[in-house]
Amino acid sequence: MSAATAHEAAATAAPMAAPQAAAAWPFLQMVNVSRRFGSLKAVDDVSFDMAAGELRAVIGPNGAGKTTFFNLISGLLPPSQGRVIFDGEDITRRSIAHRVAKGIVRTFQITEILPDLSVFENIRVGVETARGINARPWIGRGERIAVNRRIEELIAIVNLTDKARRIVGELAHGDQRVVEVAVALSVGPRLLLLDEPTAGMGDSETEHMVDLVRRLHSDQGVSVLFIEHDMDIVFGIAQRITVLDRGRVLADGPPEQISADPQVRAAYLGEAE
Amino acid sequence: MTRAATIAAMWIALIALPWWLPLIGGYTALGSKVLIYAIATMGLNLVLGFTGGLSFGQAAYFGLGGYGAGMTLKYLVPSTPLAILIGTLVGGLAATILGPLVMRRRGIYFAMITIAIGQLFYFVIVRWNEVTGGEDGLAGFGRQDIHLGNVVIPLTDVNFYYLVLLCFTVAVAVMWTLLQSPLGHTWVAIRENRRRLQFLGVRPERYVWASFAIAGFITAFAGTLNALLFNFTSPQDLHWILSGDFVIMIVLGGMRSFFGPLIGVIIFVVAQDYLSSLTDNWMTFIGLIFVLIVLLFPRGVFGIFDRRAKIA
Amino acid sequence: MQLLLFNAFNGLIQGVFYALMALGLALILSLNSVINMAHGGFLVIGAYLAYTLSPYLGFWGALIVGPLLAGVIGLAVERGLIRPIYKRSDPLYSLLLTFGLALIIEDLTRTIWGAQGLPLEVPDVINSPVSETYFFITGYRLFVIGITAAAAIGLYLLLRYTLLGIRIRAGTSDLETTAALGVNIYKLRALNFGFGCLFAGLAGVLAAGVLGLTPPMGNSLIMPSFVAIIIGGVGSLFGAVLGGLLIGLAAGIVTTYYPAASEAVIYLMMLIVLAVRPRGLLGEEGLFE
Amino acid sequence: MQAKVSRRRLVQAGAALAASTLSSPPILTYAQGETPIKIGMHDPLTGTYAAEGESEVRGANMALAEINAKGGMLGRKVQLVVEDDAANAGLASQKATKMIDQDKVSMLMGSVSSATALAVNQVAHGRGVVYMVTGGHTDPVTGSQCHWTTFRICTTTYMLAAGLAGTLYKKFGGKWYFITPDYAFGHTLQESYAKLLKDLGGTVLGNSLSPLGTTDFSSYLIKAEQSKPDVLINLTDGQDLVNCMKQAAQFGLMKKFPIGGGLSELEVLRALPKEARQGWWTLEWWWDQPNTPHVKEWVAAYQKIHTDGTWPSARTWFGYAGLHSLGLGVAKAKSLEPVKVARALEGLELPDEIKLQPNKVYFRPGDHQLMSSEFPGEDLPDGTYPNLFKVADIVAGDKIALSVKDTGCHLDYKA
Repeated sequence: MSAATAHEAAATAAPMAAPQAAAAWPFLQMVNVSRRFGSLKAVDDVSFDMAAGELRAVIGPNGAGKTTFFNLISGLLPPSQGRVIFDGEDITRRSIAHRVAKGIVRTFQITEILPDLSVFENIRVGVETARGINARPWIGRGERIAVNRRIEELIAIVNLTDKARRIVGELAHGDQRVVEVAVALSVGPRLLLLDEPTAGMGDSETEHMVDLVRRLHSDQGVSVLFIEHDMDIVFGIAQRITVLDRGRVLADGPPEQISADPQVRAAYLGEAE
Repeated sequence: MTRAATIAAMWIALIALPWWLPLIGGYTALGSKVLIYAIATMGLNLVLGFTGGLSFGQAAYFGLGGYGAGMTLKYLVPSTPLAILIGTLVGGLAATILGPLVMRRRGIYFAMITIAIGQLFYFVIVRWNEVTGGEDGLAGFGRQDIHLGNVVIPLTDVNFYYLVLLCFTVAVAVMWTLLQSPLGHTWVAIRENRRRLQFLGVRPERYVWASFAIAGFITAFAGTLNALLFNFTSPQDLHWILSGDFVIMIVLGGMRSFFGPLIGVIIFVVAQDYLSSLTDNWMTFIGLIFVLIVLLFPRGVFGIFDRRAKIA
Repeated sequence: MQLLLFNAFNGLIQGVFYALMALGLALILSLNSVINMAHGGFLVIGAYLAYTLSPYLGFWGALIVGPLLAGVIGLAVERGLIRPIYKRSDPLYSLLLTFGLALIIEDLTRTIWGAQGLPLEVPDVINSPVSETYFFITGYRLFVIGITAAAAIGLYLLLRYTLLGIRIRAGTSDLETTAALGVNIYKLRALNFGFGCLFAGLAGVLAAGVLGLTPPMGNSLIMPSFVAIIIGGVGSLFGAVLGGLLIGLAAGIVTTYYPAASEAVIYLMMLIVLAVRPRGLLGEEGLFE
Repeated sequence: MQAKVSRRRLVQAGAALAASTLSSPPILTYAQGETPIKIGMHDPLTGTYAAEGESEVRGANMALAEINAKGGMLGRKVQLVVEDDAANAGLASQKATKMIDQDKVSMLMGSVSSATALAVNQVAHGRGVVYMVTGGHTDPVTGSQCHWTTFRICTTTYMLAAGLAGTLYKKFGGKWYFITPDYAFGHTLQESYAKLLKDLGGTVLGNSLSPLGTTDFSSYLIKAEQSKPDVLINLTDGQDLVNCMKQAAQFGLMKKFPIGGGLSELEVLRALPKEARQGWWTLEWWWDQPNTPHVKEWVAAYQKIHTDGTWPSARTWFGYAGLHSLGLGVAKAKSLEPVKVARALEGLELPDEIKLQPNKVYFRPGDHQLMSSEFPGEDLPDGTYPNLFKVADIVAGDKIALSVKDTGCHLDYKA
C-alpha cells in the first residue's frame, strides 16, 4: 500500500485524524505535545510517530520527561498543548478507560499490582475485564471455565505456572514485575507501554523479562513501547529508539543511527559513561 | 478441621441455638441479635473489607431499614414480609442515591463523608416527630404472624429466631455469590490497587457505588429485623456510635475474612451484654477493646490465622 | 427581618465556636493524618480540669491551665497510642483507636467527676449583656470571639513565622521530604497533636461558660466541626474556619424559620458543597493559603 | 460516686473477658434451696441521664433493704437485678428481655428516658410481665400505649403543667411565651399548658420548639424577648434546661420577666450556676416537707447509707416507691401471677411511710397511673445545695390528672 492510499484510507475511516506522510499506518502519533508543571516544561513540543508492530525504546537521562511522556499517552495526565492520536482517533481528551478499550495498556515504574492476592487472582481481574463481565454479580459455570482457561494460558506465557497460587506481595521483585506485565497482557493490549520493566532486577530476572518482552512482541503481535535505562537491553532488542532530553525529542531512529548520533553521544551517552 | 467441616459445624450450632443457648445461661433474643448484627456487619464488610471503603456511617441505613419496617407495620399493612421488604428498600435506596457523593472518595475522606451523611439521616429521623416518634423512638407496632397459604406461623421468640436465621442464610448466600463473581473480584481489586484497575480500563467509582449500595440494602435488611426483634426502633439505631461499633466488630473478627464479622459480633455483643451487667464502667472496657485490637490484633481473630491479612 | 439579622449574627457567633473546634481537628487531620474521634473527649477534659482548677486559679487561670493540661494529655496519648500506628497506611486504625479513646474518656470523666452536671462559674465582668437592645451580644460571647480570633491569629503567626510552624506546614505538604531534610517528624507530629488537643481543651472551657458540664457533652459538639472541615476543604486550616462560620450562619438562619431542621441543614449544606465542589471550598490549597 | 448499688455480682469480679465469650454466669444457688424473687430494674447508669438513673437505683435499693428486713415478698427473699440501659431504647429492650428470659425476674421496673419506658413497655407486655415505670414521663405510657402490665410512678406531663399553671397566672399575668423541647414530652406539656392557660383566660404569645440536645438557645430566647411576655415558660428538661437557663441569665432576661417552666429536678438544680437558678417550676417530690410524717426519717436513712453528701431527689423516691408498690401488690395478690398482681395494684393506696407526701396517693385503676402530688415552687438563686427550691404548694395528683377517658387508655387484659 502506497503512502497516498494509506492517507486516503485514514481520511475516510477517521476524518478527525490528521495522518502525516509516514511509511506505514501511523499507529500512535503525537503532534506538538507539551505538558507543563508550573513553569517547568516536562514535555516540550514533542512530535512522535510509531508504527503498528514496532518494538520501540524511549531513553533519556533522569528528568528527561520519559514518564510524563508515558502519562500523556496512557491518559493519566492531559497535555497542556498538542494532540495525541491513536489508531486514527484523536484521544487527547479521552478517558483512561477509553484508551484501554482501544488497546493502550501500561505498566508502572513502581510496580502496580494487587499485593494481597495470588498471581491467579491478579490476572483474573484483567481477564474478566477483557471479557467485559466485571460488573456481573454472579458467574456461570461455562464462563468460569473459560476465564480460568485464559488465566492459565497467560500464566503459562509468562512462565509463572509453578507460582500461580502464591501471594504476589510475597514474590520476588522480578516475579512481581512479570505479574504486572501478565495483568497488562490479560486485557489484550495492542500497544503495551512498559515503564522501566527491568528496574531493580537481578541478572537472571532481567534476562527473563527481556525474553518475555521479545516474545510478546514476536509471538503475541503486541506493539511495545518501553522506557529503559539499561543500554544493553535497549540496543539489544529495540527496533527503533527515541531519545528524550529536557522534554524534547533529541533523536529518533534505528539503534545504529542513534548510537552514531553525535548529539546523543554528547548529551546522553557521554554523560552516562 | 477442614474449612467445610468448620462451616458445617457452625450451621449446626446456629440451628440448634434455641436449645443450647439457655443451657449456658443465654437467651434466644441474644442469638437473634447476634445474627442480625452479623448480617449488618457482613454487609458493611463488602464495602469496608472487600472494597476498601471506610464507611463509618453505616448505622444510618440500618436504622432507616428499621424505621421503614416499623412504619410499614404501624401505618400501612400488618404484614411482616412486606415490612421487611419495604424497610430494606428504604435503607438501600438511600444508600444508592447518596452513593455518587461517596464513590470518588478514599480513605479519610470516605470516612468523614459517610459519617456526616449518616448524621443527616439521624437528624431527619430524630426531628421528624410526627412521623417517626422522634427522640422517644417508634413504638406501637408488632411483628405479625406469617401466613403461608393456610398455615399460620406465629412469630414467637424461637420462631422469630428461625426467621432471622433464614434471612441470615439468604444474606450469606447472596454475599458469597457476589464475592465469587467478577463484580466481587473487581471490588477486591479496587481495595488492593485502584490505579492498577484504572489502567485496565475499569472505572472504579461505579463499582464502589455498587458496593456501597448493595451494602446499604443488606444493612437495611438487617435493620428491619432489628426493629422486629423488640417491636421497637429508636434514633440510636442510626447514630454514629453504632456505626463505630459495627466497624470494630468487623475488625475484631477480621475484615478480610467472609465470616470474620460474625465472630466479631459474637465477641462484641456478648462482651457488651456481659460487661454492662457486671460494671458501670463497661464503656471503658469497650473502649479498651477498641484500643487493644488496633494496637495488638489489627487483623482480628480470623486474621491471626490468615497470612494474607497484611496490615502495616 | 430584624429577627433574621439577630439570628444570622447569633449564628456567626456560634460558628466561631465550631471554627475553634474544627481548627484543632483540622490541624491533627492534616499533619497526623488522624481523624481524631476523641476530640470531643479532649474538649471535655479541658472543661472539667478548668472546673476543678477554677477555685484555686480563678476563671482566668483555669482558662489557660485547663487547655494546656488537655494539650499535655494529648501529647501523652500521642506518644503512647497514636505513634505506634502511624506506619499503618489505612486510616481505619487511627479512627477506631480514637473512637475507643472517646469512650474511655467519657467513662473516666463520669467516674471521676460524676454523672451529675456541674456548673462552671463565669466572672460577672463578662457575664452580662453589653447592650440593652442587643441583649444577645453578651460580654461572654464577645469574649469567646476574641479568644478564638486570638487563638486563630496566634496559630497563623506560629505557622507562618516560627521554625516549628514552618516545619509543620512542610510536613503537611510532604512528610517524607521533610523527614529526609532531617526534621524529627515524630516530635513534630507529637507537638502538632498536642496543639490540636489544646485547641479542643480551649473550646471546652469556652463552651462550659454557656453549657453545663456533663461527661457526654463533647459528643454533640464534635460532629459540626467535622462538617466544617468537609465544607471548608480538607487540608485547609483557613477552610476549617470558614466552614465553621458558614455552618453557624446557616444554622442560625434556619433556626429562625424551622428550628427542627437547624442541625440537618448543616449536613445538607455539606452535601450541596460536595456535589458542586467535591474538594470543599478551599480544599487542598495548603495551610492558610 | 462510691456506695455502688448492689449490681448483679453473680460472677467473680475477676472473671476474665476471654472466658465470657459464650459462657454466662452460673446461676447462684442458695444453700437452703430457697429461691429468691427477682425483680429486674433497668436504668441509665452511663450517658446523659446517668445521674437520674443512679438516684432511682439508690431509692430502689432502700426499698429492697426494707422489704427484705421484713421477710421479703410472700416469705421469699427479694433480689434486685439492675441493668444499665444507657438511656438507649434498643439496649433497654435487650436488657429487659435478658432479665426476663435469662435471670427469670418476676417483675420489671425502671426508666429515666421516655424512649426506654416505651420500649420496655412493649417487651413487658409481650411477655406478660408487670412493669413499674419509675421515671419516663411521656403520656402514652399510661395513655395511648398503655397496657395491663404497665404501671407508672412519676406523673404524666399533663399533671406537671396542671400543678403550676394556676400559680403562674395569678402571680404574673396571662401573656405567655413558650420554649418547648421538640419531642413528645415537650409537645404534650406545652399543649397541656396552652389548654390550661386558655381556660384561665390567658393567651399564648408564641411557642419555640427547640430540638432536644440543643446547645445554643439564643435564637429562641431572642424570639421570646421580642414578644415581651408576662412569663416565659421554659419547658426544657435536664441538660437542655441547664443550658437554656444559663444562656437566659447571660442575656439578662431574668431581670425583664419571670421564667416559669415544667419539670425541674434536684439533679438539674444542682447543675445550675446561681444566676441561672431562678424561676418557677414543678418538682415531683421534695426532701424538705416539715409537716409530712416519715420524710425526715427517710432522708436520714438515705444519708446513713450514702455518705457522699447527696440528698434524696424525686428520682430516689420514684425508685423507692416503685419497688415498694410492687411489694404491696404482691402481698395483696398473695401471688406472683402477673394478672393477679396487676389487679391488686389497681386502686392500691400507698401508706404514709412510703408515699412520703400529703394527699391520697394511689394507682388509678383505669390507666395504672399513680396519683401522686406535684410540688410547684420557686428556685432559690442564693440557696446552697440542697436548699435550692422553695415549695409553694403540694397539689394532689387526682385533682389535676386528665380523666381516664381523655388519656386514651384502654387496658388490654386478655379475656
